[in-house]
Amino acid sequence: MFSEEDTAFADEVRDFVHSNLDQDVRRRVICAQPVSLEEKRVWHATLARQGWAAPHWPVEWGGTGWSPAKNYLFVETLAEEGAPELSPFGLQLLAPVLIRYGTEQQKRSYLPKILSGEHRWCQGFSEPGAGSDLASLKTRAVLDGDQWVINGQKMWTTVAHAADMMFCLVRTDPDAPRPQMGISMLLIDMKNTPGVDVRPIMLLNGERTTNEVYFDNARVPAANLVGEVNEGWNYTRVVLGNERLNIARVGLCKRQLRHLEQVVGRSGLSGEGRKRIRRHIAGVALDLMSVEALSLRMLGRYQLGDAPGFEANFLKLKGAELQQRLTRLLVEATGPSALRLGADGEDSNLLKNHFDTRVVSIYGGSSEVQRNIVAKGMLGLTKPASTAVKGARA
Amino acid sequence: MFSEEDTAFADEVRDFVHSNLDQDVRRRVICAQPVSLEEKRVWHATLARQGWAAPHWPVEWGGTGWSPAKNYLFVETLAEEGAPELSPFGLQLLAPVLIRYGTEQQKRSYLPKILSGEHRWCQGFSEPGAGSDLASLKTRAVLDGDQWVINGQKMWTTVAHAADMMFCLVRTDPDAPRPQMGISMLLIDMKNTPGVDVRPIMLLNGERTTNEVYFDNARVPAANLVGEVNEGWNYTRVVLGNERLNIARVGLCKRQLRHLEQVVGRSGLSGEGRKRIRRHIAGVALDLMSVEALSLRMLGRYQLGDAPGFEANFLKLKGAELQQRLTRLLVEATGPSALRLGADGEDSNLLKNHFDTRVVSIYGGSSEVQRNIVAKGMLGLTKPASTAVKGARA
Amino acid sequence: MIDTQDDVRRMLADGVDRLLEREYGFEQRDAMRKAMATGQGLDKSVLWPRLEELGIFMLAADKDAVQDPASLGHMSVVAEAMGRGLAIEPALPAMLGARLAALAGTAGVLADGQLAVVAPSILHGRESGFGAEAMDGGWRLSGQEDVWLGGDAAQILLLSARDMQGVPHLFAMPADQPGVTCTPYQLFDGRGAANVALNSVETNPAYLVAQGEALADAFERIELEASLLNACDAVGAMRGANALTLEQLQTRHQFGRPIGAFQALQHRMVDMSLVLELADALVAQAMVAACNGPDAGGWRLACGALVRTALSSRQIAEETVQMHGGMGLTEEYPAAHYFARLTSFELLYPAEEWTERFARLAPLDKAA
Amino acid sequence: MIDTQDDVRRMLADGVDRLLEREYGFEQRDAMRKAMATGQGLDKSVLWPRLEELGIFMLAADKDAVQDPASLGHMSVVAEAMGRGLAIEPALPAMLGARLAALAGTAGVLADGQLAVVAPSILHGRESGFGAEAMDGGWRLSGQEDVWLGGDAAQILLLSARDMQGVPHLFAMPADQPGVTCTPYQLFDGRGAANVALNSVETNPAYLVAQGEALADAFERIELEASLLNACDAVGAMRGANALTLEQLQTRHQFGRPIGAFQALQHRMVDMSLVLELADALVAQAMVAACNGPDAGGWRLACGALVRTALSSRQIAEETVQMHGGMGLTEEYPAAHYFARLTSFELLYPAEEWTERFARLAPLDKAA
Repeated sequence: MFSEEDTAFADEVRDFVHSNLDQDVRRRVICAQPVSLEEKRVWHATLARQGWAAPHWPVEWGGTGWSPAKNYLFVETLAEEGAPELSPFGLQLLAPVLIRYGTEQQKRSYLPKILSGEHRWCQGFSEPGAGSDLASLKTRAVLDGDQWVINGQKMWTTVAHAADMMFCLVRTDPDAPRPQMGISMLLIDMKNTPGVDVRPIMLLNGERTTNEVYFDNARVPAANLVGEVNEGWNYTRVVLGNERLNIARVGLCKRQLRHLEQVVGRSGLSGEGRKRIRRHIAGVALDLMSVEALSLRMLGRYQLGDAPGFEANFLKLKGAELQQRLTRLLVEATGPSALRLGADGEDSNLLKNHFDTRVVSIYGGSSEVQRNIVAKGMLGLTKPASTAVKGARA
Repeated sequence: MFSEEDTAFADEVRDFVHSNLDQDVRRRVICAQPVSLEEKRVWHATLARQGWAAPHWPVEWGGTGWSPAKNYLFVETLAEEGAPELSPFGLQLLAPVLIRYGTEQQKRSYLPKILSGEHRWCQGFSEPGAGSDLASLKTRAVLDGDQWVINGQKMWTTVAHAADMMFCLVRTDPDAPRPQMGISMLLIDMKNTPGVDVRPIMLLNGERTTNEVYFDNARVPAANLVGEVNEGWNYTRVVLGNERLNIARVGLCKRQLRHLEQVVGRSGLSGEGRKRIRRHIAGVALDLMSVEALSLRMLGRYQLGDAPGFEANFLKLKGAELQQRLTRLLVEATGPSALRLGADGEDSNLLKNHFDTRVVSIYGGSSEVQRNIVAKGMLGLTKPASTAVKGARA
Repeated sequence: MIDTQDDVRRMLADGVDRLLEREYGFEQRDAMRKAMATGQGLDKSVLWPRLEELGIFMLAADKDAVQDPASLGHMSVVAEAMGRGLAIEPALPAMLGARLAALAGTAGVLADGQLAVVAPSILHGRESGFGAEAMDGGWRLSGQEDVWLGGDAAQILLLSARDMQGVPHLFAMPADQPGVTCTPYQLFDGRGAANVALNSVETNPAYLVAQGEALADAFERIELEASLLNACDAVGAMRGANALTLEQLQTRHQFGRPIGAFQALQHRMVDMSLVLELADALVAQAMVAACNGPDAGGWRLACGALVRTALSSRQIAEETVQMHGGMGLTEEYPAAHYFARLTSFELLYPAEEWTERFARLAPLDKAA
Repeated sequence: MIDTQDDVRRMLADGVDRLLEREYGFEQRDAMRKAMATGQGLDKSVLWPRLEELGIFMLAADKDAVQDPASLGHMSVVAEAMGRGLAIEPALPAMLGARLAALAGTAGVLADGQLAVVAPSILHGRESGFGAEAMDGGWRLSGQEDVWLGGDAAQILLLSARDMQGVPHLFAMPADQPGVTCTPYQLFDGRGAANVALNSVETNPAYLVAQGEALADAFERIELEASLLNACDAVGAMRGANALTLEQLQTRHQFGRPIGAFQALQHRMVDMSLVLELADALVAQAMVAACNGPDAGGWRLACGALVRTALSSRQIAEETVQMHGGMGLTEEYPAAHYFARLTSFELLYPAEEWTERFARLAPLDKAA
């Protein structure tokens, strides 16, 4: 799968993390302790200086021109070694849309600041009645002269409270024959637009990571429309289809697995309890192998020119399950003191971290939505030729 | 739950089985080896002589007048001790319908022969296009003078090839506004009716236990209609609602569990393999406890006058799962020789028996149908008052 | 819940339910959880006196109560309501403390309304973390045990320590005794707990409640009862979580229909209901058996009840959050709170550990 | 299947598929299964010569083939097709027999087209059930091993026996040698097998294939390869079962719609497809690694491939029958046959046993 050059490169990435990432930040990432937005910004700048902030972008905008295999290894190695994740909204989700559909002016204005980390972006997609069912979104935008006037409400807007900008789906034609039509994508300045109100949604973990955003006659320049009016739904597909190659988060799981093994290795567990947890760890490790095998197969086919198919949905589903099993096992291995809430010591907050991981089967297309998509493809849209033997009654 | 009299009675039933059931038949029931129809008839006659063939019937027709608790204990104790199961079609399924809706003539003609075991009945419900969806059945019956003329096909007709009689659902009004209406129940003499053709359906286990039955202008007397014409669907509910108290088959599971424990106890399994199987056995034993607890709760409520609710569906679902886990564990405990097909020795045919047990989540309302029924009741027909605490957004 | 015609129990159930559902809504109770999170400790001025009025101590501690098989059932009603209501007050630890004192034959050692909390080693049948050294007119105690549920608010610590000869002693130690370090904290589910360390604490002889091997009976009984009462709390929480999820399926719309119209979710909801009913029925049966004390049959049923409740709790906790989507993670909606409460239970009473314990209770070889 | 541009492999795949799908349909192949059930033994006049023509022995036995990493991949193509096609002919045992002779450096010991079957103890890495005693000009062998897959049709038995000094010897014993009792029978999945007992069998010295500790390498390698090839058979059967079930969902109607319109069944079908793809991808990866021989990395991947394939097989076997309803139990429809085939695999390679084996390969303590 990987050439010698590829694996040498992975070692280079590994060394880079060890040499350039603050050791305490790295420790906290590994133990799932909080890392501040500022600390993440420092790491973003470090990567940007190396030219590694957005390797998958076109070279002209600051990308690296690496092969898919190198891109894959880069992302998984960073995660495996405990690098904080950079916010995906600008780098991974918006940028490919801008590069493909944005005006020259938009590209020149936004891409460099995304690359450097100067601008933090958030994504205004979900609404109270439109989570998994995005097409039913209701936030309206009406063109008034050279401005769009926005009214409505977004929900589950991650880190909106700390964002400079939002890329936002709005309904621009309420009379479109199908709900997917009549949606446009607008760019909104979150710091300087009157009528934008960001209110926290507090999670049980006690953290404010997500928000409701209210628009009350908020006005943005007409030039902030991305691409064509009423074509936003198509751009959404580009957003949601992005970065599928690393969707299972194999590197993250490997890091969690290694951490778990170390915790159990150091723990006072003995006898049946130790055997039991080791059985479970072995089970997750084996399952992770199969997820990695499928990821590599998808990567291999991608390099031959095949777009990711159902594998991407499978890997999203199964990757979420693995992450949840791993955080759960860490709780089990730790015992009752994992129930403790508080910031002092590695043991505490483990249950909170496990709880946080429940979100991975909800966001970015819930596990239910993933199954619906595959079922639709398997049962309806495509009609696969049966390769099974057939009986007399078939 | 049970009085001292009840438990003394259970002991009496236990003794009766040990004293009156052929020991080799009992051994074969316990090891899930074949028991012939003739051997079952002998046991039926033995129970009938004792007055125990149909304890749940009204006393005037040969029932015992026992309390629900005694009836429950009787059925579970027979199963637990390895008594062959009597065919349910006449005793359990048809008889309650006949007693409630049949003519005096029908009762006097059929019930005594069901009680004695002289007549063997089969049930003509399912059709090729109407398995779980009974209401869509197509077999037609038209009244021609004083005879019903039947055309069509039944399927999955258990033991039709050895049956004297069939109770059969037929469509008598094809224009009824709803498919459930326009269905009637007819009694059909399987030995002496021209135009009835019974063809085997062979299962992979190599046994002919079920059949297709074709009707080609088969004629039965008008007097063989049960109850009113076009009211057959209502009688079906009586049939399907029967014997819900023993639906989880706790006694059977206890017997299987004890057999499994003995097999493992005698086996050469050691070390991790033995520990592993013991963990699984403990898991099934614990689960069986909860199924028994729910069965007893349903029995207790029934004695207070409550009809079985969702508990019956839950117990059907969970009872099927337990039976399947138990036959499966027997295979696992035995190892590769369980794969062997053949009649010599306890080891052989174990995989076949496990395969046979797959049917318990398919027949009598598949597990999918059970879940549909409960879901409909929980989500739609009844609107349960919420007893949960409610949040601001609820 | 236990099928019962028992009027006391029904009145008690009505009383606790009314208290937790009508008089103090979820928002009010949750405000207390948040207040505790800011380090203020448990506010015992609001719900606590009302729980005392309902007689929660008397249920457990009264000498007659211990003899009365019904008393365990009465406590179970309170435990189940606390779980369903997501109340963070240490009613269950309080009842268990009073109960243990009564079981040890010395209920009077506790003053009225004193919150005595039992050491986790006693509640979980483990070896004590404390040792006792006899000294002039008393004992000197040292050791540590972690995660005392309700320990943050405890006035008395009921703990066991063996002396140099290995004889167990039960002490009722004031939490503010010099040398006692009681580190309070909050659990993820909002309830309070503490770690307790004793550093050469010199005890007043009056703190000795009882001693000798006879304590083993009381300890085994409180272990059995505590585990089943915790299971009742979980059964209550499962009932609350299922009702909440059912309501979500009925009222939340997606793709133009209530999400309960989707069969995959329907079937999962049915399974949630199924596993709750199994747990509820078996916990009730085990509770009735436990009234006869901790004999082999009682422990068998208790193993079944704990394993089933742990497995059901995990399934219901995870499905409740998943079927609520993002809303299932928020602080202001009960779904996540149920997740936390149920996960606490099943981590404190791990299904696999209790399955192994059951396997040891009933060795196969006997059956052969 | 292994991603490949390898022309030989593709032609082989096309050849076996054409043979099993077009030239000999399910009904014809099943007639052979039924014939065997009547005690006639395996009919080697029909499919067998065609499989030989395809070169199944050469793939495995040719000396060059053993050196050629591609040969294992070629065998995997045949194994997968046999599983998908539910063929009962012992192609896999035959390939493994030829392969072991080649691995032991003595491929020539087998005559062309002779069906040599390897003892289960060798294939499963267990201690041999046979012992050898040196005698004038040969050995005297005794012992027993049960469930030799393909043993019913074997002409040669490849078995290992230690002599009195504990040195392992590999013998190629004619199945009809006096003193050899070969009890043939059919498995539930239709394939043939045998139990083999040796009662003081006096062997010709020519039957000794090889001896000494060097055999350990060949044995470990054949164990690894046999397990992965059996997994390929299961992957083929899973692919067949999934395609059949998908077709059932698309074509069978209930309540006025194709049953595939029901979301609960849809989601379960998706999960069946998911677990197949995981198994397929990992088996392929493990197969590539196995070409380098049985090193630690190869065994790690093999453990993963076997565990995943066993778990996936069980899920797909059970779901295939359940979603077919009554039809899933009948003899004339392939669903039940897939159930049997897949269950055989996962009972021969139990997921839990291989998980434990993996845990021993990679002790935690090293990671600490």
